[in-house]
Amino acid sequence: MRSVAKIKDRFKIPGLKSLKVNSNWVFHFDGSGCDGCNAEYIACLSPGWDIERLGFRNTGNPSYADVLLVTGLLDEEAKRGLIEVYEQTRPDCKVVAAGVCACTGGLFDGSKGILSGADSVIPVDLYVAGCAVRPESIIDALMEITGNDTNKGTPEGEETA
Amino acid sequence: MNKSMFETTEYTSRFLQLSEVKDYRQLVYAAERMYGTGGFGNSVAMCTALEGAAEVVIPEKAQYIRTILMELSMMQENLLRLAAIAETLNFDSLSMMCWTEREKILEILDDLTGNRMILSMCVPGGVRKSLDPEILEESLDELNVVMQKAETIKGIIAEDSMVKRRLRGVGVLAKEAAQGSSVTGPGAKGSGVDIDRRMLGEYGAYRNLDFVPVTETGGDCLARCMVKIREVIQSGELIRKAVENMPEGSIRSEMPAGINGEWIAKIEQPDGVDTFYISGSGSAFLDEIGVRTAGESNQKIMDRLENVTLENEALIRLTLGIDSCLKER
Amino acid sequence: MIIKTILSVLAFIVFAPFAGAILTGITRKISARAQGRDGGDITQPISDCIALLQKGRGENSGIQGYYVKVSLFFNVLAGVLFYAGMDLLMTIACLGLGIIFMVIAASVSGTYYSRLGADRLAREMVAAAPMMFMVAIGFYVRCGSFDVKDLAMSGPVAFLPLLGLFAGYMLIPCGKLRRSSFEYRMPHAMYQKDMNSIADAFDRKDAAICEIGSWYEKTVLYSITYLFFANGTLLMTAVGVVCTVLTAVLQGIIENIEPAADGRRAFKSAWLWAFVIGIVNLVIIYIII
Amino acid sequence: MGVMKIGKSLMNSLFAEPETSKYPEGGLKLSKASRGSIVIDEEACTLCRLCGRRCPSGAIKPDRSQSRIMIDRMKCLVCGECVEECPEHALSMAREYVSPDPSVLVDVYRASARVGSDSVLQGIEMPPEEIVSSEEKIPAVSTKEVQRIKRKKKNKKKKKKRNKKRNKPN
Repeated sequence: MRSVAKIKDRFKIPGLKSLKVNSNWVFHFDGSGCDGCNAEYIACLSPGWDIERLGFRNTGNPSYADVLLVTGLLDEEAKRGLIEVYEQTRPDCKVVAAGVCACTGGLFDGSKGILSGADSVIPVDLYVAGCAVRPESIIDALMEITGNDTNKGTPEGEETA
Repeated sequence: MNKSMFETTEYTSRFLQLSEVKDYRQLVYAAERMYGTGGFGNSVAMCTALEGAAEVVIPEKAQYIRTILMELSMMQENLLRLAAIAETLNFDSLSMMCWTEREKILEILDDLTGNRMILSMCVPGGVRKSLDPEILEESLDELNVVMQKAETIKGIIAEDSMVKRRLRGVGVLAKEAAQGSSVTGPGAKGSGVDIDRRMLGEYGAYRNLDFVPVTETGGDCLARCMVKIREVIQSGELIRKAVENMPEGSIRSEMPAGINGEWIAKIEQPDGVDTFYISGSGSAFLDEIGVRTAGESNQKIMDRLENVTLENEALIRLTLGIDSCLKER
Repeated sequence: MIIKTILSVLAFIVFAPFAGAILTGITRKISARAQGRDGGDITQPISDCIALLQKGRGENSGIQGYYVKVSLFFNVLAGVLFYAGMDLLMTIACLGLGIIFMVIAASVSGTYYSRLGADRLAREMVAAAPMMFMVAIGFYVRCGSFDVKDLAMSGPVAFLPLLGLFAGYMLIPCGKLRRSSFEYRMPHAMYQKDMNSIADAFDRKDAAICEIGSWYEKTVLYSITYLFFANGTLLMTAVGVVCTVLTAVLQGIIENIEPAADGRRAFKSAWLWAFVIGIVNLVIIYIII
Repeated sequence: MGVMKIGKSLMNSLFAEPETSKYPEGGLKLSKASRGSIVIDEEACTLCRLCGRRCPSGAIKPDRSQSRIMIDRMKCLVCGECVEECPEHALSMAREYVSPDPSVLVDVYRASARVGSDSVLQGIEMPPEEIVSSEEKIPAVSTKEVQRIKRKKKNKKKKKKRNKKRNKPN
């Protein structure tokens, strides 16, 4: 393999790494929440919003993931599971905490056995607000964390009545 | 109302612990987040219990608004269950069809109340704000589109030979077994037992909307799925009736500072009947809260079903709506 | 002659993955559109695979990496034999070996879902085997030899007399290549949309190689459908190419027509269809033509 | 022959326009009643702390000592309870929702100089003191453990570099 690397350097052939490809893989970790944010992320995969057209792909293996999406209320079992999943992800895999319960524990912060948000377990890169987080803000977050930014949250054009 | 009736039910430890820190007004928001997709029903249950304990009668218009929003939230939850069932059968196109219909109903809820699933519209003593009449008219013809699509989905579930082969005769529950047990919702309606909390008219404007609960006689998974899709169509008609004869008037009545007394409220949810028991002794912080969700009461029926194999077990739990509600909040 | 075969073999090795990826992309796009979704663009499988390769090798690469590479080798070998004009039976045998090594790779990797997927893939292959050999026998009866050279260049078009075999071939590969035809996937959570049960426990690079292997396999299977139309003239090759694209579109639709049949019924129907239609068609050819 | 029952609707959805919304390009469609985020009119606010008492999740915290109001955007359920309770109508509901943020966004607003009376809070019952400050609140994972996880990921990278160096015959 080393000879191939040498040839590549001499003739400056753009290696596979430099190709900019629009395909990001998302791994969805759901704490034992009220299933609201979980249903909203699945709504993103369903025909209503369909993030597959934007190049995102849902995967079941954390080592493939570009983005680790954490939703729902985190308690003891979720903490063990989250740490185990986080250790399998790649070093430059970004973490997005979607929903008020995943960001700061929301309404149930301070309850017995409830962790106040995902940042008390793993380092989080982006927080998304909203109780039952809206699919628009999930798409905003995914687009922003993978580098292609959008018109964040500001309504464009006419607002429907 | 002796307390021993509730010794068997398992209190929600965290819900009870929350009630020490939050007064009854804030607890309605916690009740709403017991299971997010069908949250509005739980907030109506909690508010009915609070109003009952404080002997407060809420205005008629608030009852109508609650009925409309409850039927809309039941429609989207039933469609979510059907999408999950079609997912288990690997029937992706039917599952995606249910998701698109659910998306349309969520848009209506978003226009009416500002939020998609957890509406925070129901407050003790009535409703937070009244529904905008023009948006209500627009959403009615949007509902017609959803109702037609629900008819095609019903046709697919009823006649598709492969779906019938996978669903018929699976997890059969006889009518006598259903009557004798604590199963409610599609589990009971699927086997011909027509119990429906909405008929008693304790909450909402169901007294003036005459309707017959949906029942099927098969008793198996196919009958339960048919009950779910026929309930979606029935909710559409109920909403149209409620919108037509919605009275005018105030939407909220005064609630006392503290709750003195106890009350049980039972609300019909897409998976069954949710029971809320509250008791307070004059202060804003309640003493006793008991919650028995639909999933729990349906759980005890699993050993009375026939023809349950390892392969279909996940399917049966979905049609009965057993593991839909995670109570440990 | 030798240069022509070497050229066609080299063309296969270079262009087959892209052709297979585009066909997979067409199937994915059509099945998304049939569900009302606006699926990604046609070249999405290629960018997915490149994204996986860019991420380099993971930690749990174990022994399944070798089996996946061997399976890729046999899929490529099947294509090489086919485009070199050699024996059709050899190509089908190599395809079978490709799948066998994929099954071993999936069952070696140890997690529950990949073992489930391995069992599913093995059943699919056994269910599809009789139909494939029926097709080979059909070609042999029609023009006297198994070699792809003679089949491609011979006179009358093979589509009409072998119509039954063509329909059977359409159903079995569609059934075989359809992701969920025999799926026993038991979702522990009802929204578990991401368990595709074969490449799930693989390492990143092995999953990409497995994907490329499936592209090669898909091009070989589609070029067999192309063989039904080919008789050397330019017009028929164009018709053949159009028909292979149509089969990709058809698969996108067939995948959504009905839920997964439980294993036993789909297995019986595949064998029943293969023998009844195959024999009836062969008898017709033998007597009439 | 009910096998192809879904075929008809498959066909029309195949040729019809897909139902996905073109969200990032098509701009954000907000309904009139949309509850986006809470906005404060700093002049009208008299720091009477009624909103802090009514908030179900404790997201809005009026602070009299430094005369400021802090709204924790990542804890606010946008339920509208504080907008309703404010006697001075200083709070209102904006329609744009809070966009994703790399940090837990807490907006701090300067309240006006005049401080309102405490009479508003008279009728409100405060939660019993000893329960509010209950210690058995689960201590969050100490930052050391989070660092440990980060370090563990870094040594993995170093280990790879080391193996590369080791099996290179020099």
